Amino acid sequence: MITTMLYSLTGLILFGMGFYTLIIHSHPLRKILAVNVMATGVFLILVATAYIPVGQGDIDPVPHAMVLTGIVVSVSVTALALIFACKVQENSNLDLLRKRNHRKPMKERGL
Amino acid sequence: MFPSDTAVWIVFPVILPLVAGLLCFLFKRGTFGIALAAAIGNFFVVCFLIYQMLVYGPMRCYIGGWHPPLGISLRIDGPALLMLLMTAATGLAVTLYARGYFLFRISDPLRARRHKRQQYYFWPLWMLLLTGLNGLFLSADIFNLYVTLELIAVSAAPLAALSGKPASLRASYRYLLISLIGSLTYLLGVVFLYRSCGVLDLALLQNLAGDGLGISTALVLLTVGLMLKTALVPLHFWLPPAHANALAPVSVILSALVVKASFYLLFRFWFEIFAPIISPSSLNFMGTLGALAIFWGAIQAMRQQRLKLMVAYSTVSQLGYLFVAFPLSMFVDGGQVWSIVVFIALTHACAKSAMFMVAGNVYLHLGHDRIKSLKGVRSSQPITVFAYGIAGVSLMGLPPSGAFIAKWMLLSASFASLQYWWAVVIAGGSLLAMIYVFRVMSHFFVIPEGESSKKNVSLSPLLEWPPLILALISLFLGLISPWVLKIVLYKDSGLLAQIFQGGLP
Amino acid sequence: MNSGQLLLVSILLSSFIPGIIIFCLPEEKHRLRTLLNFCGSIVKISLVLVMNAGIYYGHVFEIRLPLIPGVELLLSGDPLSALFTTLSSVLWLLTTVYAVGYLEDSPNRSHFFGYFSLCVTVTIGIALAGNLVTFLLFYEMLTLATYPLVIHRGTEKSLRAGRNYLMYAFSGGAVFLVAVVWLQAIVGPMDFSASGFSPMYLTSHGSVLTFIFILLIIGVGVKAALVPLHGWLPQAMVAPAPVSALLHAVAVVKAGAFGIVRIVLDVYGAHNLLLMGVLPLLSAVAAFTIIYGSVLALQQDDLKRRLAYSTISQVSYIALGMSMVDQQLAVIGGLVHLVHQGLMKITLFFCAGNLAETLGIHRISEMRGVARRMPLTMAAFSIAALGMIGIPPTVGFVSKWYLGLGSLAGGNWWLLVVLVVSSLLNAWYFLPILIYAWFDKQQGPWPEELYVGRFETRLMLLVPPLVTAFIVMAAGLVANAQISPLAWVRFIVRGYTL
Amino acid sequence: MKKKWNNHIRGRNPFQLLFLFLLFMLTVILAVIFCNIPEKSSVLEAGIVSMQNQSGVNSPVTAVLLNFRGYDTLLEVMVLLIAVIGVWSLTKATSFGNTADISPVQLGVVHLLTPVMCLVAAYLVWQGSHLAGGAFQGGAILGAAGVLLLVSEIPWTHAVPALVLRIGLVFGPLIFTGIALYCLWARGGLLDYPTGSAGWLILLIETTCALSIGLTLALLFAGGRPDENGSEGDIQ
Repeated sequence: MITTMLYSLTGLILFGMGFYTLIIHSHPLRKILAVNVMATGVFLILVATAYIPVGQGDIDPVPHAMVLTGIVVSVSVTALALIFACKVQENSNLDLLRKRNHRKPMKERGL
Repeated sequence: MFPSDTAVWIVFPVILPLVAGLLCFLFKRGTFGIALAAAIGNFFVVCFLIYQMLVYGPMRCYIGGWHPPLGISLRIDGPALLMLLMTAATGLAVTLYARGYFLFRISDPLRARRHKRQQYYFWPLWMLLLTGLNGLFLSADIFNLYVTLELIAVSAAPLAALSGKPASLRASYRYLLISLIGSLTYLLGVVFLYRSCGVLDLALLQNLAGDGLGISTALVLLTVGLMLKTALVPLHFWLPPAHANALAPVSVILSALVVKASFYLLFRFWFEIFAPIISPSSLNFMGTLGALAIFWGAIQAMRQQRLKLMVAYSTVSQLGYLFVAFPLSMFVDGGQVWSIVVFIALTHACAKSAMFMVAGNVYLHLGHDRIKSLKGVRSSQPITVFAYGIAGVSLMGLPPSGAFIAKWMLLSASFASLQYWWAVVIAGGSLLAMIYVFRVMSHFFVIPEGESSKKNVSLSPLLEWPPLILALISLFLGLISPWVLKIVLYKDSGLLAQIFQGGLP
Repeated sequence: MNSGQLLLVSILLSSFIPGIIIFCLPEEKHRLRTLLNFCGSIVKISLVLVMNAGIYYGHVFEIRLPLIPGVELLLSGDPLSALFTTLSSVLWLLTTVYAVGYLEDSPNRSHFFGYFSLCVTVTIGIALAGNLVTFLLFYEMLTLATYPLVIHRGTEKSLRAGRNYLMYAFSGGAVFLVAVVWLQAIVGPMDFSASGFSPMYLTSHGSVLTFIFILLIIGVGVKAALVPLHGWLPQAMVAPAPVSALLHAVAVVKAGAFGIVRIVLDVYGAHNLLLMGVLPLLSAVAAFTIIYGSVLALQQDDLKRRLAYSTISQVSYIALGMSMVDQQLAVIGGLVHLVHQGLMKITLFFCAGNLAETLGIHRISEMRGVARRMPLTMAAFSIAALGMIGIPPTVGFVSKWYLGLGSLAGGNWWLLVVLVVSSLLNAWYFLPILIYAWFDKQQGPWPEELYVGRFETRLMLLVPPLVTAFIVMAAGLVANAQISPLAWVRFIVRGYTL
Repeated sequence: MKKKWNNHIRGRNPFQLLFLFLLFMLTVILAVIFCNIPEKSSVLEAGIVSMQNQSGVNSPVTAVLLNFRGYDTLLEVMVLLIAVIGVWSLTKATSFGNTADISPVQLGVVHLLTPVMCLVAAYLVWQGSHLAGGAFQGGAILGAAGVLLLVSEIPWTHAVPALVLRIGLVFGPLIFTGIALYCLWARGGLLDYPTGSAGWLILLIETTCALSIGLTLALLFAGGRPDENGSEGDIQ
């Protein structure tokens, strides 16, 4: 029972951290990574709910299937978001990989 | 239960566009033919389903033969079928319009290659978006709804970015991020729900939805996620740039259909699954957000200089009406909660798609859509301006449009429940709508003094007739309202009726 | 679909179908368009006469189209609607003749005549409406049908006038919608009936029903140009002459006045209104509008603006008549003024259009000695002007006479004072025009001599004002005969227990 | 004037601190609520154990994934395909460097490793029916192999004609839909596998989907549509 509690707690904290980074930072790469962290948090909670010590301790497979689907979906969306970020950067003549682009006014940063 | 052979048709609205999408991506030629066949097939299947539902009543189809706690079930009842009909009708019109739009675009040799590429990638994305929409309206499993929402989001973002302009790329990137956050919040809500109920099927959830803390937080998370996707006012900032900068057929799809899908879910959760634990104060909160949306969207729409942005902001405003229906739905005479929402959604879908098609035609003809310099469009494109007029009128809720019937129900509900402020909101909203609709109309009617009014520009019938037909449908929806109401009444009586008798305190 | 229903539908369609066909006609098909217009109006007049005969002998004409529970569209032919239908169809024929002559070579006439026919269809719809919902339906569609007519010229001025017109009309429409729904929420779905809703609602919802009455009057008053809501009328003068004739004599203003009649007689009923005691408010507003309209008409030098302000004051006679609903004579006076004012006003606008079209005269100061150049037009103008003042042989005298008798019988003498003062004011702003026209000499050339021919102006422009002037005289002389508007109004009022 | 509230340098501005605090409280509340949701023995879990034998596969996760909730997986595979279509509609594939500056060691490793990865992928797909594994895991390994080939600039990877790529991408979903429709026709229910043949049907779906998913992931890494200089070149 403790392990479920522990995993769900870490999952929720991951979700919170991802959400915070997503809202605060405006660099496109950080945002996409933050979304991944949030997704991992949710999947961790899902996995935690799967572990149900029912007598012989076998695992409830439905959350596992949901996690699998979730992971595939988040992979495809992340790929699309990265390509989007590249195209947006390409047009707003700003270097995606340069770590600090905060000196430019908000408008020019592309978001 | 139900003769299993009749339930086999429920699956086709999903499978048809799915196969069409795959084939459109595979072949380079004949993609329009496949898409048109799928759209027409989808329309006829939905009509057949409506006929079947009227005969057999609401029906369920268990995919893979596994019954709910284990497998996924698709369900058709009154509101779901009307939403499917809306998607099918608007989808067919959009398919035809897009064909005309791309033919016109490809005809000028300057950027023919780019437009050919846009056309090639439009069809598969549009068909798979249609699959997601039909899947969402049919599905009765909460995780499957997450997958369909994701299907819609992933196919809508590249569609919005198809025009390739920097503005539309940035807008659709932000749209993708926002809908991603919405989906994750929705998924978290699903996790909470699964943890507390252990079941994923909507009907079973309906049974188990006690008033535990876990379930109400699940509802809050689901609502926040879906509100993000429906662009309710505080979270609406991504909608206008995304819808305005997209290609004309794409902005039609986004504004008329995609936004409604997440609203449909929200309404179904609030008024069917979690009905027992909904408190009047939360309903009034949603109503005030709706009122805020009506006024904020209308004021912004009046200030826009570009036609497509104006129409996009009017979407934000019209969505407000859908949310004002939350507190009033309980007091509708005849007791059907869904009737107001269905009427507003159907009228808005037809009228808004007609408006965006008109904006597209104007853009194709004039090369820009600045409202100030829309002179002489009436003489050069009479049918388009006529369609805009009718769409504007039915959007405002003048009789005999469907929105008039919805406004009538809203007003009588607000008077029956002695909540007069809703009446003021609704009347004020339709007045504001009049202002921003007729502001553009008057610019259309200005006859340019300089050159004589240009001869009719020969736009292809594919560009001119779909908006007119959609506008006429939205205008005369009021006259066929008895049949629409008859269909809406067919709710999935099954488990829902008994629980729902109590309704709200 | 019995014969009565078929008749009602065909009355509506007889101008709707030509309208739709005209919309699709290319610009150069003049003769076909005129032909369509004429047979449409002739068919409509004949059908309306058949319906009037049926109504006179007590036949019931009714079509119901249920929409949602509690809301159904109802078209019914009762004596009151027959009055307004006859007026509209007759004047539509004359205005069509006039418009064909007036718009001889102007651009996009298909649009004009298309919206023209739609406008008349909607006016007939308003006349035939059997309950408040149907009335609201056609009332809102009237704004849409007349807006393109008001901005037909496409100039910046006409667009501003159109925007103003829409602002007033749609705000009125929104108030009217809220009031109708509120009334139905309290009283439940009801059709127009001789005595209105049952008095038992008064005890429980007295004050709310009064507030709803005020809202209804405001909603309808916008189109009936009651004072605070009349701003759009003078500005709508920028439209071409047949449109201003149609707007002021047949369609928009009359629809507003007809709305007031319906609300007072058929929705609330005389008995309820007396109990609620809201009638003095209506008579006060009507009286104020009459005086205010006449005073403003005095200061206008532009002929059409003066006629517009005189319309504002004249239409309030009908409201005045309705405000004394307990006096049968006053109600007769108000109702018959509905018809008479239409006839007189359309003659005045036809003549103003003729002057503008043939001699380019827009201002009264330019009308010195115009009667020598255009005797027939000015003769029609004078007959109508005298009618407006209320000189005996004309119809104007008949309606003012009944209104005076009604106000005396009701004991509110101050209304008689209002009638007399307004007649004096009418004289004050109409007689100078006649004096300028008949007894002054012409100073300098006419602004722009557009037409010189055998007759003073094109025949199509000359005949309609003469016909309406003749009717103004004839209806006044044979007021007591069987077929005159007065007789029909007496037949209507007999149906109500006042 | 140096901007005081610069959100990248260490000093957080007050709004962010407030937001951080709010978010922290929200997370704690959610965690507390989540943890004391009453323990609910899953109705589903019991059902799966009893239906296990009819699903044609022994691993419960694969049974749920492909049999009980096969419809989810069908839509999910479509999501992957849409991602590729979206990426292709946005950009062209990045132009590859020349093979000269790839060190021979890497080439050697690649030639050694790729077949092994394919083998492992096949094994994973085969093992999916009774142990953890299946289409997605196999597809991931194949995708990794594809990425390896792309990174090491193997010449034939650029020369693959677009049509072949498209067929590869669509092959998996098309087969999956085909089988679903076959079941619809045979048993009157979508994805209602005929008794007895559920096992090998699922295996067929898994292998085809693994191939398509592998190709999808590789093309997502390539990051754009292949240049169409070969064929009629109308789609660039």
